[in-house]
Amino acid sequence: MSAQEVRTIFEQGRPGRRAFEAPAADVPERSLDELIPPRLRRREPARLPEVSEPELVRHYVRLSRRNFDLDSGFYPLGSCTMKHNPRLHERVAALPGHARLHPLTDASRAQGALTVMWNLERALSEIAGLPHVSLQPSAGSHGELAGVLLTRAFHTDRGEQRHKVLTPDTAHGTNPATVTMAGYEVVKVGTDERGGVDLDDLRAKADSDVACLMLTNPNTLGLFDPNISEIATIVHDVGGVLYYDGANLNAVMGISRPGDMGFDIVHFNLHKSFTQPHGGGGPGSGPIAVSEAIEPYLPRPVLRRHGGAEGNGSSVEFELDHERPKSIGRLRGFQGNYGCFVRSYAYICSLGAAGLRDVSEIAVLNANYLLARLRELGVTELLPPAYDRICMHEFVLSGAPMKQQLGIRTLDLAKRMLDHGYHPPTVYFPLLVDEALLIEPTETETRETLDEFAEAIAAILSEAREDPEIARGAPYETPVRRLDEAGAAKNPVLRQAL
Amino acid sequence: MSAQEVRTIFEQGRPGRRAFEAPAADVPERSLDELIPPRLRRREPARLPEVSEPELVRHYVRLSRRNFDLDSGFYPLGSCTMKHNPRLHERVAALPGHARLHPLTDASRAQGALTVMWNLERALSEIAGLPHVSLQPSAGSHGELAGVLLTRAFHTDRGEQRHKVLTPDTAHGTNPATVTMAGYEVVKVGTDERGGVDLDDLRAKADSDVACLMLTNPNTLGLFDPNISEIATIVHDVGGVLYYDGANLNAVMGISRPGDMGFDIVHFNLHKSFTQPHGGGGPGSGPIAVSEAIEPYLPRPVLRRHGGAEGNGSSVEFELDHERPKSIGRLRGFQGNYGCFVRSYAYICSLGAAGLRDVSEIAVLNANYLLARLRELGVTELLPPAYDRICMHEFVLSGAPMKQQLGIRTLDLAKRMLDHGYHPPTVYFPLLVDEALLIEPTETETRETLDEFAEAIAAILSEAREDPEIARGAPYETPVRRLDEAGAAKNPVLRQAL
Amino acid sequence: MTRYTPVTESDREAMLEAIGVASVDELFAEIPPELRLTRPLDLPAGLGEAEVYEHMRSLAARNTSAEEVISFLGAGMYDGYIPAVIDMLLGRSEFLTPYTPYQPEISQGGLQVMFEYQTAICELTGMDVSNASVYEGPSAVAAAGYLAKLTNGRPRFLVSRGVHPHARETLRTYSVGFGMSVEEVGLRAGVTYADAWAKALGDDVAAVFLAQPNFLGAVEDIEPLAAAAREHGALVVVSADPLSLGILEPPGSQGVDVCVGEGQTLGNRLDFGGPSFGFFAAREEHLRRMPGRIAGETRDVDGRRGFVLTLQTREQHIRREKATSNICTAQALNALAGVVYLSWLGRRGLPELAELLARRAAYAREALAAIDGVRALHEQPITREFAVSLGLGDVACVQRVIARCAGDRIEPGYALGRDYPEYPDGLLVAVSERRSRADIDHLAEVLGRAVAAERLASATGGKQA
Amino acid sequence: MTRYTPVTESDREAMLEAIGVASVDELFAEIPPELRLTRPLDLPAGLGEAEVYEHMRSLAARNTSAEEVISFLGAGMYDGYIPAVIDMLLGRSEFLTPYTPYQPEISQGGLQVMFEYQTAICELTGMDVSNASVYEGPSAVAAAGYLAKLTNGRPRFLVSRGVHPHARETLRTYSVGFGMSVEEVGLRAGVTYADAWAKALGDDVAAVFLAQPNFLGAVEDIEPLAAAAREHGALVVVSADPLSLGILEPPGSQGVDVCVGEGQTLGNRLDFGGPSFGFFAAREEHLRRMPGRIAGETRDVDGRRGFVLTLQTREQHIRREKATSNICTAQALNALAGVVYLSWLGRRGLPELAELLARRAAYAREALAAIDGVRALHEQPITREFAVSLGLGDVACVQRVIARCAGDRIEPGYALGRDYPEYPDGLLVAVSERRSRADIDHLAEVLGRAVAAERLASATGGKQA
Ligand SMILES: Cc1ncc(COP(=O)(O)O)c(C=O)c1O
Ligand SMILES: Cc1ncc(COP(=O)(O)O)c(C=O)c1O
Repeated sequence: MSAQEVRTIFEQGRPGRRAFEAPAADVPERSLDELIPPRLRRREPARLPEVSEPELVRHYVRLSRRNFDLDSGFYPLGSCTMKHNPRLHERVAALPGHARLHPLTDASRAQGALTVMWNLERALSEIAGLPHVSLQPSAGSHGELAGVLLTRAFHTDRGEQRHKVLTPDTAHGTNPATVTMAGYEVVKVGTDERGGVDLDDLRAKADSDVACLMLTNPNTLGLFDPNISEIATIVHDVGGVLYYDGANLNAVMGISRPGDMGFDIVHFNLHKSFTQPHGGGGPGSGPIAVSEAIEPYLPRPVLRRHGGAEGNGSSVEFELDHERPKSIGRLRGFQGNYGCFVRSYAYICSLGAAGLRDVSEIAVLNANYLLARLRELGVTELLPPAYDRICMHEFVLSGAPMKQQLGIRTLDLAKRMLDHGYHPPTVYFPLLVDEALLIEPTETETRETLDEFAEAIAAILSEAREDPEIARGAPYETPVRRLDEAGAAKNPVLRQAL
Repeated sequence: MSAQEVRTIFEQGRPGRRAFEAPAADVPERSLDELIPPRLRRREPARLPEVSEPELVRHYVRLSRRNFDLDSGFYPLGSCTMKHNPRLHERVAALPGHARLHPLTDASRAQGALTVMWNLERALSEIAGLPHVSLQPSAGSHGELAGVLLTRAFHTDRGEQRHKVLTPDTAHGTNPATVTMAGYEVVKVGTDERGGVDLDDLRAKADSDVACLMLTNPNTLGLFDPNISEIATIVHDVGGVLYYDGANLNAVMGISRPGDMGFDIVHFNLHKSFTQPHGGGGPGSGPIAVSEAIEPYLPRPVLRRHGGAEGNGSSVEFELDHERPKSIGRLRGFQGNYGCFVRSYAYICSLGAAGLRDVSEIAVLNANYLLARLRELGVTELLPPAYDRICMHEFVLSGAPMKQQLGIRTLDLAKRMLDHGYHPPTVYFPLLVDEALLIEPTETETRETLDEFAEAIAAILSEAREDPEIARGAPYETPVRRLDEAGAAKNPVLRQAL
Repeated sequence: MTRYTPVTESDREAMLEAIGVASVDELFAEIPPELRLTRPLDLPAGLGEAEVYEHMRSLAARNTSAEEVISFLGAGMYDGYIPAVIDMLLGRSEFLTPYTPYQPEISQGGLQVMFEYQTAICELTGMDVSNASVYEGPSAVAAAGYLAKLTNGRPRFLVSRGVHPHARETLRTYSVGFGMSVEEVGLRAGVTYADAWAKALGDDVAAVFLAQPNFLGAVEDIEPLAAAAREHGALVVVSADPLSLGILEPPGSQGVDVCVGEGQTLGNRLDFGGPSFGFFAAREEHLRRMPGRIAGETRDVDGRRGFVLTLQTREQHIRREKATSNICTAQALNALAGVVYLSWLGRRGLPELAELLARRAAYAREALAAIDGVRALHEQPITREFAVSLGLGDVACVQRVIARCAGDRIEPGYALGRDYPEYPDGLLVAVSERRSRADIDHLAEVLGRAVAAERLASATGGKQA
Repeated sequence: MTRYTPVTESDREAMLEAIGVASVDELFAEIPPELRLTRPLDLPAGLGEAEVYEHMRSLAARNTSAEEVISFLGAGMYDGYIPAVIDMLLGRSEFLTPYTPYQPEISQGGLQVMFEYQTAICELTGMDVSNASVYEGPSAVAAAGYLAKLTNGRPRFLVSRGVHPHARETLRTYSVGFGMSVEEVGLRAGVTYADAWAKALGDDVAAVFLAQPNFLGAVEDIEPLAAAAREHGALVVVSADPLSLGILEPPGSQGVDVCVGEGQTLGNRLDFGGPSFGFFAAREEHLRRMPGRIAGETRDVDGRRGFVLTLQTREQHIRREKATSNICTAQALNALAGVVYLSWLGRRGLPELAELLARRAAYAREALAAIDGVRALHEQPITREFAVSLGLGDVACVQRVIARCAGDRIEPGYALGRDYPEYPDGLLVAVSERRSRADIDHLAEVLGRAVAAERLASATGGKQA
């Protein structure tokens, strides 16, 4: 990666340079004052950069070269499902019929788009094992918010006022944050010695004030909770709703369905399991699937199919239905991140039923293989698995023994991986595990890559045994080295002074 | 740039992996033997790689990161006009109406494409100052071949047999190589003390056996030959044809026209003056413009416009005319590199007359400014300009004094520039100049870049004054360092052993 | 094995052996048998790449996009020209495929983009601080509401009806969660009715919400409205069209606390509604309650300049139930498009473009108002969009007019009556720099014909096309 | 100043001052005044990016591409599916914008691609060595002729009429230059007529040229034809369709000296005829007379593996008038597409694809031959393309049939009579993996109707459509 010192775009260019040339002013010239009174107008232009196209391109191409990415190397960032992004998806999403379609185009002139959405809804419904889908939420946490608001609407409609939402202590931060935003109180449920929900604790906390339990299964430890049916029963018995955080769906597609496990609401992360590229932190998409009981409250508009059988002659097979009196309402503008739907639908078309199942099988196979290799290389002596079970698509190691014996922290190990050309796994999450390292290889990686990665970790550990300072000072080969994050937070410089 | 050791694509993958999945066999199954007898069939499949899409993508993305490119930094490669490649051109060239148009589509269904070609022909004709254009040649040297064959056809048609073609000693290698391929003998003409054609030498060699003089103006020294009219007269007086190697057209667009200088045939390099991206060594495109006298011999087919005025109702305004009895014939398949035409035509549409002139003005301004900066920094004391005149769009320095005084060669200087993040200028060309360094900044570079480049050269020289070994051992920061080229030629390994 | 899963049969066997299990099924042993799906998913069989392309192409062909018709649809998303550099940059694996820059040493590209983006948004809005993006416009409005609730804990939101209907509805949806009531203040003469505004205000108002320009395209006089709200201690939230800010006084100089908006018009595709991005900028004092990622400048151990995600103690992964927002994945790639677009336009280009739009919009308003029976719905200054009233019965008539225009390959605009019963025959018309004067003249002609035909049809009670 | 030239007025002044001249005009002082253009070029004024896009889009819309019709046009270029990874990779600045890798230390990407490409071409053709690309197919044939002339200096070329007409004509064009005569040997039953071939051979033949499959789609029995030529000491040049080599015996095992061909079908767009690439592979003994760039593997001073351009003493920039070719800029980017495509297909995919094409072609030949009056022009084995005779008068009839089919959004193929007077009513039909059985059935139906209509029209002397 490029280690040249880089200027910002604001530090480049010269007054008068430009990449944009306005189209000719073809309408009659009129004084601007006549159109918009000076009082309402801007006095000084925004001090945007002044650069020509060559400068613009070179700046951002150079910047790009200071990023690590999935097409450059292994990216086993746990809980994020950094799987290969097929390039076909970018091609089809860019077709003008999709990309340049206005969201308010009348349904009669957008049947292709509505078909994409319908087919995607149906596929997600089948994968979740729940009958109804809303594609609207913009990401996982938006889906969570939708889910908790649906829960509220569900209870309210039944004349109930509940105040608590249960989340396990392994939950992702978005779960409790969502609960608060949706006006509920978070109640934490403990984890048992096998890494699942502590049933006793759950039973103790599940009461008629519980609106919902939010769960990931497999959970953020990468473990499938075999007690899920019982958990569902406990929650349902107190009238609660079961919410499935679908971030880990990549482990169970075509293998086990949240709906069959007893969940009432499921969110998908299209940017995880369904290959929407992560984009450096979005865009994502977080559709939800729900049971019949929840359906009346779905965000609006919902997609409707007319006339039963296909090819009934009408050109308007699909329509958006806004007349949804019990709906929680909109969560955002328009119909959701359609561009993501196109990609994920194309992915489902490519893989089909067998391919999706293959995805999950290989995701789990790869994770277990990597764990086995780490074991074989003695890595797990210093970084033991937090729970010693067959894992699902990811697994958690604890760096605590490493810290004690070698004097390097999980952070140091991660930073040293950078020098080996790897993106480190997720670190210090889940919080439950001391010095956690959450590793998710995904199904799109080869065995060779897993072997090399395991060997690299082993090499770092044996290097650290010799000289822990190397890891503590890492990285060395990156465009910049460890950055002063404390200073950045203390004296925040959040924009360029101009 | 990435310095990881890279494997070839053949060293990756595993038997059975694949990125391609064949469409379902929908026609009746039949034994292959019935279709093609085994005797004619391949016994062993070609040992192509076996990789999945993720492996394929990662391999080539990683490889790409081992390339320097124009969007990453300054690329003043003399004679190659490494100007910015507008991204708009890639977009319009990719429109299916252009990109997925079969070359044998009937003219009635390809009027858009023929319009692009017609408009480009007209623009090139106007820029060259010559009435007729053929877009067929695939690159500059292909245009040269066309030109020399046209010369031959011209003379032959007049019942003449000539045997010699004059080229100045500053000529690019493709000129003499072309002459030989076209069956002529190369006669070299000397260069005078100002860097132009040595008129005496020319007069001495110009006789009735001379078919043609090939010239670049400005020439490869970056100098405009002010004697061009006299040169033309000398050649025309002996019945010879004047050929203009348009590689340096970027200096004179809208300022001076080869046709007005007396040239009969001109080639363009669309990949130089007209922004067709260089692609790592192609594709290019080398249209030619010619005088009335040469027109009958143009490669076929030629583009014809029907019915005079536009909008005459007929849908077939443009057609390809194959009935050209005096044509030298085809130089290649189909109509030339249409994809390049689209880009260059878009470029001309963007710039218009004023913009094209601006291009040449700035190209010349940038070159002279860079030279002035090098002078100011004392660089020219060690690397004096080969000819001390106002230059055109490029200029030649001689590293001879540097070699003598600092003990580093032009090659060393060039290699050290790599560590500074620059693509070096063209080295050891033109041959005439000892330790030559041919620098062409182009018009798309900023003054800041030129300043920094000049300072980098100055810094390298002062470093070399301290310790010439540094430059001699350079580069250090590149993915690989100096390579054993002699060994590569002696024991050629030209393919992977499988 | 698929083309995306590089594990062959022999890989699989070797790997199972290394793991020490006999089959892949064993890996799923923890899943109780009754929860395992014993049949294949009911989905069509997988397809090769070429076949999927063809399928998706044929679906695209069933949409009528702005590539094929002359479209004046706006209402929140606009058919502006997206420079080709954006496609190129967004297509680069280095920007497209990484995730949130958790490892700053290998993510300087993305982090610096965020920093530049934040700078550009601050410049545009005149606010002190910006985050690195939120989902999109309407949910940004709701997020601003949450900030207000966290700030002063008051129970009411006051929203101008000039705010985008989707934003108003989204605010309501969220507000049910955080327990706020939402009241609307109507428009008069096309802009927020100041008297009603003043009346509705009170010391229990947590925040007020305005749009600039508002949904009818009218430029609001923000300053007095904001001042009134601030007098009551309410936060002032403005949802602004970023391109219009090229010509309008920035909210930062108008007493606004939080300026949010829809970023699509900054170099993002229409995409049938998303993904785009929302921007979220505020006064410094609100910084520690802002949602989402924020990049900050710092130095590395060698003293080199660098960028990091900062102030993370606001965020869900650190603060969990105490976080200022639940947002995690946002819209980094779309925000990249935004900052590249703004840099492409540049300091001079942005006002030029904004002025061009204002002139064309004014021209178009006059052209349409000249149609028999049609009149401007308001006379306020406009920047890129305006509303006319077609002089017809109801929204159904307007929708039939739109359908008639579609037959002539014109999308004339949006039927306002769908969201505003008070403007049953309103049509909201947007121009873009891609709509030339000739296009506008053509619109006037086609719309004129369609309105006349509809009037006739209504008069005769028939519905001839 | 334009959007591509970043020199402002004030830059210009400062720069002129640094140079020490008063105006830009002074920089052009060497150009005699009478040679200076005193008027602006007669070209339209420049346009903004959006306007150029719109212009180019509208021109594209006036072409009928294979995106819109079902096309069976081939005859040298084929509408195969191009995987999306190719677009992405070719769009990367790192591959798109550099020039020939003169500085290997910063060009390892491009050089390794060449090395991999050369390996793939050698594998495909069975030849010992390959260069890194030449312009395209027909000129590759001519370049092979030049190699033969340099090799043995003999005066005659012998060309099968099965060789692509463009290649035959290009060979003639070049041959006028290097002073060779070109003679053609006709076809019989669809393939090169062996007797005529034998008769035409002689010790003055520098090289013979065959195509595999030939222009009529027929698989040639190369071995005996090559053996006969080699007996006379002539070089054997075969122009092969690279995709067909997925199923056919490679020329390298058939006594061929040089194997060239058109690379478009390997992952390159149709692009109305170019750019694509030509491949050029040969036996080891011809290596030092090969044209064009060749990459070789070597080591750097630290012992690291690397690649360089090698054997440059063949080339124009070193050897000038003694060079083995004048080629300089070739088709690196298109060759990159080629090797990516071959890697995408892979060892198993290539034969699968080739077999699919062979099966579909066979099916299509039967389907068309079943049309009343239509018959196969030959019965030879085919790989992807075949010729039928429509049973009509002349090429004009065939062209009218094609026009009729176009009305039904079918491109049925190429009118052979344009190049082969001996097949006046021939139609050359190509399938690709994008043409399904249903498409082929549709072709048969539409073509059948068109032929019948044309027959009727000819019979009645009229020309009703
Ligand atoms: C377990 C889990 N839940 C929820 C989320 C939130 O998803 P999003 O980032 O799409 O909002 C994540 C994201 O990383 C996650 O890992
Ligand atoms: C002066 C000159 N002439 C001719 C050529 C040959 O052009 P091409 O590479 O397009 O064949 C070049 C290419 O570098 C050149 O610089």
